[in-house]
Amino acid sequence: MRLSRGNRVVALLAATSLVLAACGGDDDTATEEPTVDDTVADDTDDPDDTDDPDDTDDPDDTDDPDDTDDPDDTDEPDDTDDPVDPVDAPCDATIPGSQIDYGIFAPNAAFDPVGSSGALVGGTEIAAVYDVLFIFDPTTLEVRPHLAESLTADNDDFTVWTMTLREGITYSDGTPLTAQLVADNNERYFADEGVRNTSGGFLQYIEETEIVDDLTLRFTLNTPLAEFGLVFADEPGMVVNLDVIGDDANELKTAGPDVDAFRVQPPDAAGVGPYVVERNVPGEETILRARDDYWGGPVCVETIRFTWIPGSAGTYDAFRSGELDVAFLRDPVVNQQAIDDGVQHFYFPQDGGAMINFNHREGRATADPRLREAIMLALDPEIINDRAYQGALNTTLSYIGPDSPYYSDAVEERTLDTERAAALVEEVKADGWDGTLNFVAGNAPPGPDSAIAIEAMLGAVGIELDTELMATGDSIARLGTGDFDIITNGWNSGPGTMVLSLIRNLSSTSPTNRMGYASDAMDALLDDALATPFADLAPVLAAINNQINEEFVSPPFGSTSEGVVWTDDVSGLVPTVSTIFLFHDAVVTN
Amino acid sequence: MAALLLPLGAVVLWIALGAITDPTALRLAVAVVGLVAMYFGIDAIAKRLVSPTFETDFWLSAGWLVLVVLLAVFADLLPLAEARDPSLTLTQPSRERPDLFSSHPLGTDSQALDILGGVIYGARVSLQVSLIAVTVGTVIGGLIGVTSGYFRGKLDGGVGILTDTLLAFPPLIFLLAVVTAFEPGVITISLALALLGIPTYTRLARANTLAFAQREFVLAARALGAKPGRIILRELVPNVVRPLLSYSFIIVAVLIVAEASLSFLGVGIQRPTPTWGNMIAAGQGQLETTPHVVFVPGAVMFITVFCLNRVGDKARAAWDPKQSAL
Amino acid sequence: MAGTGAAHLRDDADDVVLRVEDLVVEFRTRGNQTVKAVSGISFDARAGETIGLVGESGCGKSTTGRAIMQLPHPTSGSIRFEGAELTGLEGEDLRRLRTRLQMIFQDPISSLNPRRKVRDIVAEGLDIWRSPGDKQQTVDAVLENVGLDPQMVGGRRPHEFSGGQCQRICVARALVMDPSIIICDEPVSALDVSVQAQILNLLKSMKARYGLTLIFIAHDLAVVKNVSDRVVVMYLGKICEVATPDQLFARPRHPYTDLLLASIPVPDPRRGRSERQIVGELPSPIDPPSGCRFRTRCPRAQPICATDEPEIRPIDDDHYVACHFPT
Amino acid sequence: MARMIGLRLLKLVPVLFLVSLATFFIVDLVPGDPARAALGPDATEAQYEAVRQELGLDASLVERYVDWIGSALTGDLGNSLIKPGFTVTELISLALPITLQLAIMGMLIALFVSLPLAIVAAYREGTAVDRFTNGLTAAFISIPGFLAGLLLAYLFVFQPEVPRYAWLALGLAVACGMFLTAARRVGDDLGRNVALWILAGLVAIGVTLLVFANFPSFPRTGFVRLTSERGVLDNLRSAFLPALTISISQIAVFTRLLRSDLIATLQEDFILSAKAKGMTPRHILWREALRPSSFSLITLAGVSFGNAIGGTVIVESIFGIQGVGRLIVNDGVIPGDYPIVQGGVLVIAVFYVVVNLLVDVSYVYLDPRIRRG
Repeated sequence: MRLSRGNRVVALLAATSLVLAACGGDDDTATEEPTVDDTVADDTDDPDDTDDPDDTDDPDDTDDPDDTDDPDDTDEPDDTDDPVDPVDAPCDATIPGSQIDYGIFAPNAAFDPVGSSGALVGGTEIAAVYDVLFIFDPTTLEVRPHLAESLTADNDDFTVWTMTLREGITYSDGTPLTAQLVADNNERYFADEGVRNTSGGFLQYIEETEIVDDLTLRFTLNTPLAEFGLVFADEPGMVVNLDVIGDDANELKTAGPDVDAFRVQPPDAAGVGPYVVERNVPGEETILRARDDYWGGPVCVETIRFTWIPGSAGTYDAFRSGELDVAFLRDPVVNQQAIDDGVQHFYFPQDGGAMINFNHREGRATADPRLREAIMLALDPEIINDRAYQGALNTTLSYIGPDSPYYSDAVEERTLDTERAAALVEEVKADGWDGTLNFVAGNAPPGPDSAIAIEAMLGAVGIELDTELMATGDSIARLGTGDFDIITNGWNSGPGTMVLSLIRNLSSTSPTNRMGYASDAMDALLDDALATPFADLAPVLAAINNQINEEFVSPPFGSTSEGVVWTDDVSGLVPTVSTIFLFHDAVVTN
Repeated sequence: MAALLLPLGAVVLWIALGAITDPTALRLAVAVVGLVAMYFGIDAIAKRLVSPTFETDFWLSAGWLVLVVLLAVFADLLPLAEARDPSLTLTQPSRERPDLFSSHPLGTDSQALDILGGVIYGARVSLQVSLIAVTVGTVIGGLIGVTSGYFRGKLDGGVGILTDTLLAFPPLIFLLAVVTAFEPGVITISLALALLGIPTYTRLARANTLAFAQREFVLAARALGAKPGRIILRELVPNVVRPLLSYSFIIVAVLIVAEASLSFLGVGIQRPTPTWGNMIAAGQGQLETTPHVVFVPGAVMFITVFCLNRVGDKARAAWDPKQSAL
Repeated sequence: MAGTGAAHLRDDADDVVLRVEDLVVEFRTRGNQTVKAVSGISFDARAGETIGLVGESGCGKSTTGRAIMQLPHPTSGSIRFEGAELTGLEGEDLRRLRTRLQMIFQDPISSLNPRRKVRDIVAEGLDIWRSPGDKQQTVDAVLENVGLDPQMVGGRRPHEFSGGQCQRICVARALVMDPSIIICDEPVSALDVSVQAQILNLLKSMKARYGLTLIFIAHDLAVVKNVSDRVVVMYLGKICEVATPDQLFARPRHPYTDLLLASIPVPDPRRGRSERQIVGELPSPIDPPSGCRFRTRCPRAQPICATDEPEIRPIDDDHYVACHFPT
Repeated sequence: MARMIGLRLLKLVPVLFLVSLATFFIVDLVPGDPARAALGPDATEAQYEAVRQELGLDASLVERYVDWIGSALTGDLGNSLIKPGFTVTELISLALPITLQLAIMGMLIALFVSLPLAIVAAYREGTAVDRFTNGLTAAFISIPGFLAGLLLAYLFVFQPEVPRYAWLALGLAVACGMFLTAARRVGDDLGRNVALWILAGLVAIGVTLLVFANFPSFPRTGFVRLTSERGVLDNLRSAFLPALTISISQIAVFTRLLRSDLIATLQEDFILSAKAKGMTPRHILWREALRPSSFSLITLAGVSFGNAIGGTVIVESIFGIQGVGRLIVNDGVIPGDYPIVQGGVLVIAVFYVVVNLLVDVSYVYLDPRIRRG
């Protein structure tokens, strides 16, 4: 079996974290939250790492030229145990002139959590400004309090929760962070029809919010939700000081002159995060400056500069040329390239990142399970990988991929059998089907190549595809109108968002179930998943995975990954949900 | 003496294509040296055998163009490996390097499609598109140009403003704007390219018409009672058509590049139908590891454009009175 | 000099086929200036007559010829042809009437479409009008009349012929329409001297055979002398003198005619070249001199010439001049 | 003069009007629904209608055009559909400086290469040098821009040793040429010229080796802004390959024009008389012959500049640079963000028209023959 991506990350990072420690950072003295580096440090004891066959194949892993050139390397073991810096933060105060250049995936639409959508659209920048109530650790799958003090389930079926906020946290204009403010912020997600970001969707399970006291809220849910804290690790956990936007607070989703100004450059008092917006030229650069009164302070890195270079390949090139210290990557080929280059990285595995969806609606040829089965039997992920991803895709024959933290032996793979596929196609054709399916695919790489490969494989078993390549926006619109037989559409289930993304796509009651798929068995499994803590989720997800195969719901062919790479100079990035990274513990040594 | 360069160059080229496998840059360099040597060898032989003023480059260019046209026309009859249907190449190796002695002499692309076949079928598309575009452009642009050049006056002024407007768009931007409005296919791309060529042809035709409209045979025709339509079609068009056509080679070259540029940007004819542009575009992502996917169709395209320009220069010198009068 | 007036018009004659009166042709330049190419000239032609129209280059004689054809329409004035007024005509009527007037041009090569065969060129008029009868036969007959072998030349293109042969083709093209007037715009000036005579003879014989009236435009008085029945001398868009060639050559009355004659090369070396020459440059037709247009170059100019424009008046039998001080 | 410029400006008005009209309506033909593209799949019908109204899609074509062009005249090209919060004007003003820099750099490289090439070719007309130059320009003219870009990217980024050693060979060849010239001059010319050529050769070798030793690496994609804190050198490094790509075809055009221009000038009487007066060839070339040719070069440079602006779309796409061309294609055409396409095309077309006008005017101004005519 392949070693999980997480472990390999760990192996790669081990040495570097030690170097960083030698350079003055001290892991032992880090704040309560483990950072990326901490997880690495913890795992260095793992004996499996040294035996990792993948890693030994890679000369860069063992012989990192940067490391060998570094004279400090030899001192590493001593330094890690040496309490060089016995304070509660990696630095005494903000280091003047220190800056991290961060390459983002797409420009931030607005400095408003309501309009953001994970790290893909501004999540990282916004989280740095507002901070988050909770932090999700993607490696341990734990949700731990950050701005909040605690979150506890008051009953066994996870429907009543009490959240307590940390005491003494105030915005820079003196406004305290209160339970009322958290509740008011939640309301904003319903100010307009439709919730646009993933975690905001969780809020719909809240039936009642009770303000117990200034720092305590009690939530009553209409559905058992075992990991309710995750909601407040994402956008709803970024609490906006609504006073600074005044009466427009609930109007933020609609355009207005004041709101526009707020979106581009929120005042310093808008958030309690480690950073304030110093300069924001959308599309060119966003510069955040460290706040000197951060509650968890001091903040070490003085400025973070977010720049956008279109495309992961371009972003990575800029990273390699030294233009960026941290780069967000989301392209299997580029991500693999970075691994091959021996660059430090943290990738979130995204199950179902590469897949096609069937239209299950009546009247569609793909409503016939025989046809869906035929396609699932014919689609060989390795061919797509070879032809569209240059072999960089983590191919899977199951929805829960081997790299997923939820993978278990119970996960079944779908089978490949072109002869049986061809026979099934013949059968359906004999019933009067004309042999042609409509196929909607993206026109940005690797969309076209992948579409050709799929066309080729289905063509080989007698299915003719009428392929339409279109812009992502257009194909999403087609997904919405249900005008397709087959469409490329990943469900992108990361470690934290796994259950929600499955519900969004598979639940018969989900408004965003685009396939027209409905199954009582699946609905029951999904409810079960919601009520199960992450730690116990693997068997439930395996059952969902097997149900997908059994009902020929849709064939995944690979899991992708998204995340960041960073230079040796940087440490202390904290990964959380939705591929967001937090900067309050970040250090840069340049 | 110099004639020895021909076999020598051939051997060098043979080595480059067959024996050397790595690195690509060296392979390319050796191949170029071989080709240059062969050229000088042929040049020397032709100058001795035919005449000392033999224009080897022109005849080689013309020969290449004839070869490309023949291959494109008779592609279906050639024993080519699969180049258009990826469902037939599922078990074939993708991104095969060129090897003259294999079944894929020029290698395969990411979909395991044969590049030699792709280049030949691509030539078919390039030629189809550019010839349709040139024909439509010549006819429409030519007629507009002749008419406005003959009547002058307000019509001419209006046509002038329209052509100025069309020429005010940078060509590629103009094409992009037009092509995105329609489903890309041979016909739409051809018509978009024709639209691009129309203002140029209009100007050329108008300029030539002005020269001919001064001549007395036009007056004579009017004296005979010919109507304007007849004068345009019988007296002016036959005279304007030749200088206009003399530009066709060069315009075909421009259009081939324009079509390829569209395909390259992903808004032209879509794969797996091979065109030179979309073959090059498909390979650019793996430039570092499999450069041949880009540079084999690229080289064919470059040579074709080069030959079109060479032949076009000669055609223009021979057929365009203004050019030859100078 | 160069004056207006219509004293020389022969209103009494009943066989006048063409009568040009007060013809004015002006062009606009790019700079919005007006070129006064022809400024009110009048003359007439009787059936079977040859009118010679002479003057320096740029005097407006070719413009006059084309204005008669309405190519382009003159600015003002009247042109009566076989009793019909041409100037007001448009469209179909003009097209039809125009065929009765034909032109032969100075440059025979330029006046033949290089891309067409001789037979098609000559037959063009018949094609346009879809004339009844055997087209082939008509074309062959005309070609033979102008001295070309239809079998030999019919299938060939103009560039295969010499200038003289081309001019014969032009004559054939004109004749095929059976015109009553042919305007010959310097038909021989582009030809070799030896060929000139052939073409002049051809024109003469065609005139006789087809009963033509010729307007013969030339800058060379010597050429005009041999073919014309009446000579009209032009200067800068105006008429100076009208007379028979004999009178004109024997006794030119206008100083300009006098100088023109003096500039003809004389084959007798003993006589030597005349001392008298036209001096100075032709004034611009955009801004012609006031009064007599010739005064700026006239050896006899007086103050009155700058103020009063001389009118054409008879000075002898069938001899008219527009000059305050005729010689 | 002023009148002429005025007339040309006047002629520009209908052209620009039609350009704007064409831009507006061509894009209007694009299939797909901008409101849907802007909203994404989760929108309700009510939202959809609201966005349609907000975008003015329910107004008539004429109204929308008038509205659009009216705003455009005040510098407001509308809002991006896909990227909320961005105005098209902002996006273009971010992209335009990059495109301009590439175009200008490309032109400068082209001038830098073509000037000596053309002079040598013209002066040695008919020799092997001339024939080589002709062949080179013919090849350069025939190489499509995207192919040139990919080739340069391949060589400079993935096979950097190839251009590095090519540079070494070229530099040494030039230096050798200089030494040879010096050697030839020893017998028949003044001593100082010999010294000068030797010095030039040494300098050439020095520069060659210096660059060879510190041969810069070039990024495959991305661009460092001139105003970026990373400095001018990084900016030049990131702009070099795209600019070189742009310059390839310009080198050919410039060289051809300048060469034929120089040959024509060299045959004129005043050059003959200069020769007769015993002036050195160098003096004749630089002082006497080059000056008249520079007029046409300026014209050509202007025209090429206009072309380069429109042609950078390819280069920007290859090198992943967010200039106007890529903005139009990647952010406008492909995702269907039609205000970006309209705005971008309009800006480029206006730029193109104005540059051509300036060239016309400067040509009139510079060339006395035209001015008089």
